[in-house]
Amino acid sequence: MSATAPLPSARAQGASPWHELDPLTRLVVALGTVAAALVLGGIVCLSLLAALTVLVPAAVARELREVLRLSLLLALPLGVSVVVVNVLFSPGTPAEGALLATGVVLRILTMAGAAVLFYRTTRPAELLASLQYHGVPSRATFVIHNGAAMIPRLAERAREVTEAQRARGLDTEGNLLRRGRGLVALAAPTVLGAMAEVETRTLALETRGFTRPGRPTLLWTPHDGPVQRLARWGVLLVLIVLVLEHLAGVLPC
Amino acid sequence: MTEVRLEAVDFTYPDGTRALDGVDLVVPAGSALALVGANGSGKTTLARHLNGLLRPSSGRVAVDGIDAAERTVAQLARSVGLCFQRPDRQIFGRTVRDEIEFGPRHQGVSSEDAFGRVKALASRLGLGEDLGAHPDDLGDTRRKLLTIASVLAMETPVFVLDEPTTGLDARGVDRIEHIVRELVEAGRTVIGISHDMRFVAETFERVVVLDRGRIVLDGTTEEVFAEDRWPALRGAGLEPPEAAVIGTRLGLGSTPTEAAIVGALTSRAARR
Amino acid sequence: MSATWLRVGGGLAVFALIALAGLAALGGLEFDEALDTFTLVMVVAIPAGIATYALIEYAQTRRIDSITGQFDTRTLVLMPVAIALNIVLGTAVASALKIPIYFDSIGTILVAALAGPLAGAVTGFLANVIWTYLAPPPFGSPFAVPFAVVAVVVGLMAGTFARWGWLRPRPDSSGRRLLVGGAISIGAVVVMVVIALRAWLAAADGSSLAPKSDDTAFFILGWLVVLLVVGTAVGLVVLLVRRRDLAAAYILAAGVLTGIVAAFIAAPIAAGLFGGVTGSGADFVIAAFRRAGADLEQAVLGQSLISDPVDKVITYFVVYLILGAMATRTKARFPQGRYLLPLNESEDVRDRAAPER
Amino acid sequence: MLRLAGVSYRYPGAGHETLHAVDLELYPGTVTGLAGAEQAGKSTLCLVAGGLAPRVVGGTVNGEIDIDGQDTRDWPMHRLADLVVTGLQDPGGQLSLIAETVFGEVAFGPANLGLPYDEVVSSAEEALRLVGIEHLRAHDPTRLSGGQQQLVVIAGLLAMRPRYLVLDEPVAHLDAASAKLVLTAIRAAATAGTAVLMAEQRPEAWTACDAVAVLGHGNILATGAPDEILSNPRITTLGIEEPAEVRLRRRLSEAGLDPELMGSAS
Repeated sequence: MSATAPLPSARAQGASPWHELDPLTRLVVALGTVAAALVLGGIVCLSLLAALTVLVPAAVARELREVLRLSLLLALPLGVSVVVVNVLFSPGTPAEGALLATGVVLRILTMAGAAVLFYRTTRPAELLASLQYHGVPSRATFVIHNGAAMIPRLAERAREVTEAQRARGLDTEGNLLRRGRGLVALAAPTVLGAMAEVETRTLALETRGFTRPGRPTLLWTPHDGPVQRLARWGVLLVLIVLVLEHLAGVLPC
Repeated sequence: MTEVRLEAVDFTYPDGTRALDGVDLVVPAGSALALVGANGSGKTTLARHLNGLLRPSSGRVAVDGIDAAERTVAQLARSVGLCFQRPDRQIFGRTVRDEIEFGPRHQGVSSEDAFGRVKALASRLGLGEDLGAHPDDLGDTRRKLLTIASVLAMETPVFVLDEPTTGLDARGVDRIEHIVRELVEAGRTVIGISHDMRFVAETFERVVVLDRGRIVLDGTTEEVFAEDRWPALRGAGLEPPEAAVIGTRLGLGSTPTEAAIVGALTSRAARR
Repeated sequence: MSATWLRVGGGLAVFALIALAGLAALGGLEFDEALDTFTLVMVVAIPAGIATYALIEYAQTRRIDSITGQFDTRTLVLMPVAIALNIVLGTAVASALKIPIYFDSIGTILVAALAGPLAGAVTGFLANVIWTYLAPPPFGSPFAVPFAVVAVVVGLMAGTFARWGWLRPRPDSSGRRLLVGGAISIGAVVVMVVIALRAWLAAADGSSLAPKSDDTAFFILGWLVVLLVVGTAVGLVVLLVRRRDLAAAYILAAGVLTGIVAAFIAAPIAAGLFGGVTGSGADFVIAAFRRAGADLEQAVLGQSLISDPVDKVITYFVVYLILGAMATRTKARFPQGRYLLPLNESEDVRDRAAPER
Repeated sequence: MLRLAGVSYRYPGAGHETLHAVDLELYPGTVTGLAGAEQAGKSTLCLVAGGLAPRVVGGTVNGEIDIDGQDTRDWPMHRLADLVVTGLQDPGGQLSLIAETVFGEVAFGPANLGLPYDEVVSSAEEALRLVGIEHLRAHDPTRLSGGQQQLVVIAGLLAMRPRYLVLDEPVAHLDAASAKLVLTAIRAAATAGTAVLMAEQRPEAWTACDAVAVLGHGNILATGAPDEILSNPRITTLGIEEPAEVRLRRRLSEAGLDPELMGSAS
């Protein structure tokens, strides 16, 4: 099954080598970056981490501008709060606060960059197919994929409910207490409507053999290879080393 | 009395699709009309302009002489009651009674008056014994009737019913036809949006046909469903009601309803 | 039942053992060193506890039905909706309302109540991972993933409380039980107030309780929180008094207990990783503490001990309303649905043929 | 043949039986219509015939159910999957949501059965062709109209090459044009050898049926050819809408006119 299936659904998209990688490799890099960012302190180490695991791959994937823009967008509100809390209100000297704040902001930017890079270069359907290829049970990949796919669907349903309730005189402007009562009139049908669809989808999946023990036939094969397999284990190894050295306090990070 | 007027209304969705293209329509107070068109013809978009949920890209919508742009949706909801197509986008009450009372209570109607309206409406719609029932336990027909009851309870001068007969069984459709006739007799303005041609022909006097955001036909059911209009109807993705087809096959002229066929055949038999 | 207690007891024992050993080995219990290592210990201890539970059950019955039973198709289809709920509502509250509650565990508690502790834990965990990696803008949040550990604990606790029947409507309870219930509720509220006051007083070293009126942002925030808390409190009182529904007491107790445990786990993570900043309204509270002289860890713990119990009580109350609005038939079809029905109804639903695996 | 003999069913916690003593037989290559008013039990009968009740929705079933002579009462749901499949009313709610394209959605069933890769692809292609939606293969299923989604759902069921296809009001929410496409696809499935049970309320559905069974208050009152059943005046008392032709003939005779004035049925 080495050939990519003639399925228009899950072909590798985009020409850059980063897109060609097995989605699992991209996921391991993203998870590894966030884990490392959580463990590492210090501006030098965090900048090195960001450069190596976010900026370089983003450039390769020709997504550098977008990754930087979205990461800043995501991290900005947080960054402002960090500066406010640590610099203006810190009990220590403002310089101490600033140093701590910079470290935290850099950590947030690195994590945001890793998440955005993954999101921008991996379609959920690709990730689903890759996880199944690597042996993750289909019941788990179903929940992971649909957990993301349900977000825009739920937001769309909330918009439709808002229209229906406003047409019945519900006032979403007005003072807080009316708005509070309005919140229930909007939240309840959104949730209950989604729950009704749960029953239909349950029956639809059961009748199409979703509960058959064993793995479903793979319709798409990621471009995996020994080098990527090595790289994935490598990331794990580096992470463990980082954790141990951090505890032992050997490196400045 | 409340009159609904659209003057040169254009509307384009944010993603660029042009849904309404220069729509002029006057719905005199106390009259009833059916708005028909295939999927994507702009029926539902037009309905959402009547209560301010959508504002025209250009042109003017006036309810009772006042430009809709000057009033919030909540204010417009006092004169235009819009009932949506999908019950599960609206129902959230724990019991049928709570659901119907939501609209009036929100308008400040006292609980006794509201309950009076609920009981009257429920019996008219065949939900008399279900007041305490949980909406999920009603079948599709009664859930649909519940959404209609919850809009009727607000007793607005204008009613817009979006696809009221979808998913209903025969008895349900009869009930809706009956209610629309009662409303018109009570002097309310009723706009029914539907692709169910039999329901449209049996229930409404006037039919407006929309095609790709433009009104292509506007007249009585006899005029709109007459054989010479069929090309225009089919161009708009619609089929004439079966009664009209059968009537034409029997050479009876324009017979949009079965009653019309029976009438035409009776007069033809009498003439011989 | 003894078999279940053996499993749960074994699981908890292993968890406690690893947690304490880990913390002791990696830096003791004072806040400074233990901070960075706290998450690591939790990440190891929680799965170990669950694995022990599973091993004991396997030893007893050669199967692990109490776990696999929580993941029937209906629960697997419900979980994405719950995950989306956490993310959509959590993003809305964090960005729009700027109040120090998170409102991001409704889905976790809903699944835990309907399907069981482990199903709730997995939902909470995946919600936080997806929130960071797979959520389309504007819903993405880079710092959700580290708090996945908290969500797991919230799911485990909520599922257990639901299994004990704490989310069961108990209308028209007898006078005596209402008195006891009323006492529990007042006790829970007092506990919340005392914790908040103690954290507040410790931070503000005795300065006046009310937020300083000149700090307008903080003043308005205070009122927003008060309104939400009052709204829930009024709702619970209405439940207790008008509908004589004892569930109000159980909701308050569940909310406070879950809130306190969540606070103790979340605080070190928030303090250690982001300097206590979450971008939501909670930052104002931390700022106030910091200005009043508390060090970072105390400030974050103080804020968590105020926000988490309040957030969890509101969330349990909203889940209780949602469950109340669902038809009995729908609830009964979920693995743990029968524990959510009033006592008289839950008996005759027992013949729900367990779906084949 | 799929055979239900003396089958009754009670929902969990319900005081009464929703179905009692139902006899029904589905023959390959034929479309059997199931008519009845709203609360007559049509949906429940579809769930029982498709095996979803009691396996997934609980409750208790009595009586005999066998498919091609095998008693399937104790079979788990996934063993039934390539024998009998069930389609429901709401198209959007039946999408798996994990497929990015229509082709992926249609291939979902066969993939679950663990068929070899080539067989999954060929059965999905065949189902798309049978239902007439090859042109939609690369579209996102969630962005299609209700009618198109219903066609995708039916293709997804046919891709499992079932011997029996149960459909609960497949055209209830669709406009006339989409309903016609769905009914044509159902007819094509029967011609290809599948036995179809279709519960419906819209009279135009009966044009696609070889036989119609009338369900009233939980049991089957009559079974026969569509014209014979639907011209029986008693059906309106059961809340079943008469086709236009039949109703007209009745109204003509009520008005004292000769129904033959109608001329031959179109």
